Amino acid sequence: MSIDSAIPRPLWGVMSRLLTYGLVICLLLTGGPACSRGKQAAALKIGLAEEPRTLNVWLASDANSQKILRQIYQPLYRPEPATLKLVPWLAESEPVFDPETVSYTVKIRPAKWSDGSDLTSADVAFTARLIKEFKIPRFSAKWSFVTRIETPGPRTVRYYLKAPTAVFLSRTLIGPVVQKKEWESVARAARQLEKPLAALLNHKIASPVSSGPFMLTQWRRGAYLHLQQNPHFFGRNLTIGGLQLGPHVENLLFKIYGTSDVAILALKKGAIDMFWQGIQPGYLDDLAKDPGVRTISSAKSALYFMGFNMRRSPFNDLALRQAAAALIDRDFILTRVLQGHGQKMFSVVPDENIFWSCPDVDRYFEGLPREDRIRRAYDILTRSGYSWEVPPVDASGQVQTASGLRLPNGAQMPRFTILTPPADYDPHRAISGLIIQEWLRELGMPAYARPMSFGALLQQVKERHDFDTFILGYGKLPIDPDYIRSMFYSKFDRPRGWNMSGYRNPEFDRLANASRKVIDPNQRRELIWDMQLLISRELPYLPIYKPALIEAIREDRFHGWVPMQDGIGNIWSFCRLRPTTLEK
Amino acid sequence: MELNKYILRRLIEITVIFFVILTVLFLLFRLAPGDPVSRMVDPSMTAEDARRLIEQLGLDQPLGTQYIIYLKSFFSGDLGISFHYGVPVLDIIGERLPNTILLFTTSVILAALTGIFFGKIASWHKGKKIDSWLTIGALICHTLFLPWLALIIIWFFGYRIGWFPLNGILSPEIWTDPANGFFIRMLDVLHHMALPLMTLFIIHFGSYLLVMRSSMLETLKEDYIITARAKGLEEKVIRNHHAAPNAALPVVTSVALSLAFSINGGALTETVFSWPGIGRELVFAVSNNDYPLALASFLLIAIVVLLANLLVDILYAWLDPRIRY
Amino acid sequence: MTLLDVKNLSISYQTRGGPLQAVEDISFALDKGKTLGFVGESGCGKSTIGLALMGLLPPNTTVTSGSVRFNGSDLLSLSEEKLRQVRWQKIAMIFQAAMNALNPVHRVSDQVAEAILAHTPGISKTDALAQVRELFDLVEIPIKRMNDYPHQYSGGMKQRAVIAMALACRPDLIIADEPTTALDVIVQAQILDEIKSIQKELNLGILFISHDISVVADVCDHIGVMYAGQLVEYGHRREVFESPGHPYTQELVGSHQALLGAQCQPQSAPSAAPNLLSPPPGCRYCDRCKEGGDTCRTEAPQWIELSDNHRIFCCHRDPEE
Amino acid sequence: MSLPDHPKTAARPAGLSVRFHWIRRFREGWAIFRENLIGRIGLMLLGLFGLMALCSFIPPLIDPMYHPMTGVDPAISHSTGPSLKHWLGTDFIGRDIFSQLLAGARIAFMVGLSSALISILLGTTIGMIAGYAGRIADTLLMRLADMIMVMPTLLVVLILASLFGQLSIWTIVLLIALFRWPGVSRVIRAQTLTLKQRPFIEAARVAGASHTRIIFRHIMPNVLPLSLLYMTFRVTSAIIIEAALAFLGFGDPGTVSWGMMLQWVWKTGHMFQAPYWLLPPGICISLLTLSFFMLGRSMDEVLDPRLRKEDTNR
Repeated sequence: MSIDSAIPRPLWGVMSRLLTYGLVICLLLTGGPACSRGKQAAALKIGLAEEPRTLNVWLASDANSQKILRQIYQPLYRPEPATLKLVPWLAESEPVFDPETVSYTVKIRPAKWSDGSDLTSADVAFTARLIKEFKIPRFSAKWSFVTRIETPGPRTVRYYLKAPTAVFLSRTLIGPVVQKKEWESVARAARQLEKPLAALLNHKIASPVSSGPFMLTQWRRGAYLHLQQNPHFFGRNLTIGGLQLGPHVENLLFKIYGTSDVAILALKKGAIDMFWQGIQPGYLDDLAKDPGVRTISSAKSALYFMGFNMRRSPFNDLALRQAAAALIDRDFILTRVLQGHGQKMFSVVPDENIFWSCPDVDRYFEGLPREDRIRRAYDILTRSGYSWEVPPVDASGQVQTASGLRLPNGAQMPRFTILTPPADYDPHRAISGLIIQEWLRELGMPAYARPMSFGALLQQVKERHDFDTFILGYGKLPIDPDYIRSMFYSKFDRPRGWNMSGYRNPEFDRLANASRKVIDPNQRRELIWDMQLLISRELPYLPIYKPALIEAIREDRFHGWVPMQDGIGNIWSFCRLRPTTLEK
Repeated sequence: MELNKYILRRLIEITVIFFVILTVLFLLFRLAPGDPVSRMVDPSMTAEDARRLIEQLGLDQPLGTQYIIYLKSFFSGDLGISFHYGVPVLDIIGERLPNTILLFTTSVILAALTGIFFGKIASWHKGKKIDSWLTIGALICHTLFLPWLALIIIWFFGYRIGWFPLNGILSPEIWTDPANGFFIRMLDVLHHMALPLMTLFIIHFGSYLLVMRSSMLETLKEDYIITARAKGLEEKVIRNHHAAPNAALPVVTSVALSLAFSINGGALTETVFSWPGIGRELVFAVSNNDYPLALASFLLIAIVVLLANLLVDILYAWLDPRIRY
Repeated sequence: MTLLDVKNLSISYQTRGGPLQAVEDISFALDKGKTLGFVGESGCGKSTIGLALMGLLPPNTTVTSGSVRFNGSDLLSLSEEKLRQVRWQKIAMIFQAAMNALNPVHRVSDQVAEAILAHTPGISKTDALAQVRELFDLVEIPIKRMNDYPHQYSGGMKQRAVIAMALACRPDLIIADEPTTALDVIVQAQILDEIKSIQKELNLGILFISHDISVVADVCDHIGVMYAGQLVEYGHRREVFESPGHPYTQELVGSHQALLGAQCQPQSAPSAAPNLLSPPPGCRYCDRCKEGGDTCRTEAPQWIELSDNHRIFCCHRDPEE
Repeated sequence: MSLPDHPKTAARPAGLSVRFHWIRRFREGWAIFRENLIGRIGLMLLGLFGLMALCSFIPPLIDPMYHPMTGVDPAISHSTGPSLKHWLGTDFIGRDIFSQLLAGARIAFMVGLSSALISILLGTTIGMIAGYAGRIADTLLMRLADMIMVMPTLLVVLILASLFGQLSIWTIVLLIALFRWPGVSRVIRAQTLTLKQRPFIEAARVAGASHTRIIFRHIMPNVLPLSLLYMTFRVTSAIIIEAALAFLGFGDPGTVSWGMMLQWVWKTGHMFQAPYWLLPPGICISLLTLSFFMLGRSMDEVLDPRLRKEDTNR
């Protein structure tokens, strides 16, 4: 090894030079704040919790991508904020049903894409055919009963169905419409490939052609998304659902904040006008002190529940499920865990969904104190043949710590787990799991709450069906209650199916099938209510709570947010927000 | 030419280690419960949809086939397509890597330089007050809990006195305004870098100071220092010219050897500050079951650490002639 | 003319167990152009004397008594800054283990030039390097190797470079601390010859410190033998080497000759030196001494003049014997 | 956070005595240690935390509402500041923060000590075997060590935690230990290599001692002090990793660790408005790791004869 050049001295030279640069940088940094004030005042700045996944609408299964894409791709119908009733959006009017041919005819408004071309029935039909041809996940099931799509005129689309289906309007026609020109070539190229669906999903859309109020100008990954007003938006100055549309905001800037804390600080600092993400109630006291910040609590179309595995012992026994239901004190969870921001749930359809939610479901001893709950649960179990070494209620009727619960067949009740998502994913469910564990133990049930990573949890529950109980939630349920069918229909009790509890009841199946075919809403409601009552009695799922959606905004620069179920971040808000003109 | 042989041997070792890590991780990701599809809690997603997606992602193939397919594309320079983002993994890494390099190397270099400087001062005044303060200060910096520190820094500098942006890498307001030139934009990035840089700096600075201090104390006992003193050189010359360059070598090694550990801190910092770098991406990819991206990011980190270790060994041999291979 | 005059020098280390007498009551003198050798096993305090003369004692070490006069001025009372100027200018040092005496990250020529630059105000670097070239000529290092780094030198060359460095400022006195220990015999002989010739040429005083009595005997005019911090025998080279008076010197000389005669072992494997934290009241060598009697353990030894130029520090041997 | 891996001990010559006089060495060490300011501070802090851990059993005995995990104050249903009843206030469901802090100390000690112990046992055994056996065993073990050494422990454990669902606290302890032994084994191996050349090992081999006997009777006592030193550093890294893991939400939800407390503050949005809740766990994590680290550094000085050189012989 020969070394014949001088290193050390040059090395030091480099080091000292670097130090100088460092000092210069530091000086520059302190001068930085002066230039951080932007010149554009017209941009509505929104904080996102995470980077959107993609702008490819078919891949975008995450909430953040959808927040962007909802400004861009528009559906034919959408619910209006006050009543959640569907109103025509891209469509001009209600669909016309022809019982003879079992077809729906939809007229489209005169509309243009952001590139200036007309939005025609060809685009609408193309979107439907694309979904059907590629069997695009999340969409294709909603189109399975549509046999044929025709375009009798440039602004008329006709859909032929196998049979009258209730969910066609409420589920199928609320999907986004994409531009034929944009996607035709993509589809053609994808067809040639070995995996056409993957090719379609992985197609990179740099700048989606928009039919909505905004269009994408720039996405700097990891930093921000910039949307601008779409000059060709069809809804400009129209009044839909009783609301006159704008938009009046020139630019939307989406910034990404990894943690809520920082986003809240940004909001307080005025760096963003809205944090588009539900926040924990813990922030409320602090935000209340800030006059510029307003917090808005909206109902969520959600369901957080405890599920039981009905395929195996011990929770295949209704009495045990009922005892568990008796022990769970929803009030405690609501006041402590949710800090009062949410609602107790008794039916699998949320109360806010006034039309579909059944008010007569069993409320399982609502308002009863702890000790009485234990007595009730004790009664239920004793009647079904359960026994204890030390019973939870002693001879004098006093509640005591129970142990050694035995099943009706005399066997010791085995340990079982309550699977929950991890605390970082959802602290509410993780902590609820822990509290429920303690409650069940008071009755002598050997319960163990086990938070586990979300993916692993779902695999265990949904695919392997290897669990006793779990706590999960649907954060965003559709308004149409058809989902009850997918949750409990016996056909969906299979790996990756949504009937996670393994509930099988021919009576329920009959009701569910019937409810799909009835077009008249009131008739259909009867069936849906019956289904809810059945679930409430048999308890495959025990609905527990749904959290409120708390959102924080600043009103000093923009005003006109439209409150709605699932939050103020709806398209109505973005179409109606106006800059607050400063007095000076 | 011994050195060349040594480098060659090490390179072979590194390659082997690299592929072992690749294989272990590949198996780990595939065998772990959960897959990218099962995470989608959406009642619209039917069982058929899920099966079709799994098939399209190639996850229905037997493990061996999947592994061979991965290796094949790996050698043709294709790291696959991210399950989550739906774009090639290399694109994502290409976007994130420069950010990480910018933040990480700046912080390490700054911390090493200041650490060396203050370590020198501490050792020179061994046993005096300034030494005790510097040492205790460094120990505290070194053991501070990083995420906690980061949050407090955000609160204080970003919010309370508000000198710096809270997080992120740039201000959209500045970057979307075409009037702002390159210089202003770079300044904006540096402005955003200040707080994460400060966090990483504090964490690294302490350890470099301590290494430098003890290394300098060792060096001061060397004969050539006595020679220098006997020569009647001024103390400052002895310290800066004779002792420090020799003592700084172990600091350089410690920078490389601790790289794996520093990367932990880097990932935490990136996560807390939403700095769009590789570390944060890795944490995300893992929790999203995005195997191709997670695997590639981790392999990238592993190869960087491996090469850095090799580089430092070579550099060390080059700088310090007493070491031979 | 007396160049260096040391009287009753004692040095002690502060340790956890109390003060440790590393050097005790040592006196000697050195004339200009002459060589004095100190010999003794490691840890006997001989190197400490060298460091004390340079004013380079570690911080926990103090000169407890005695005086050091160099060219008539008292070295011990000089201020740190004055001392720094005297160093190398007047007294230079050749260190033991020359391998480590050169800084590995600087060129050899720079390290020598540095000494010149530090002590010659106003000299330019070019002039200093010109002087270095002359020095390298003097110690016979090829000029083209001047700008190498220390590790590129062989052991002998390093030692030569260290000697060149010591000569850089034309000092009056050089303290050579084990200058040849790490070298093989042939190189060692070359270096010693070189030192001798340079000494003659420049009229240097040399204080030569070594554990090897044969080397000392080869180079020096006078020899001092040290044991456990004390000087035990002092005298003219020939007298000490040829008729050693102190049993320890006898042992040293004996083992040396035995080595020369090859194939046989040293006469005695040296046992541990006495604990200097609490030295025994009597002779420190008595545990290893073959001639010592009981009185040696309790009675302090005395200086015994064997001749004008030869004295030993012992208690059982009468001068008449 | 790299420091623990490379104290100067790596290059230390085998300066340990052949026969090991435990008591004498301990006394000597203690004498030096006592004069070491940093060591004293470290030990004092450690004592304080030890006391906290011991006291963690007391609050639940006073009143079940002080149970760190399941006890809630019936009168309080949101986070409140310090009061007489709750010295450090309560968390968002009315649990007492002070008793959580005490329980956290217990967990921190448990995690730190047990994971350090396991990694040291592993590292020492592997290091001794590699150093003693040499050849293929050495190469294989050291390559394995290299491989593990380049992995960022936190990220790896995070990946595993994320992949396999929530890990229990003991799995986390084990995982940390499994990824933290290579540094120790390298040093122990170097030490073993020098010991192997010593005459007393040769003598034992000639006398017919078995390999296991040589390793455990002759080599181990000589490398043990070094292992102990490394243990203090491993404790710090284990505590930090567990805390970071819990903070990111991958900890064991059934334990009240300081990292978990921080996660609760963070995830429930109290970060910047409940300093009484945010500050104590963070300060405790930092101080406990600091105290172990200080202890380690001063032990390093006690064990390293070279650092004492200046006052005994020159």
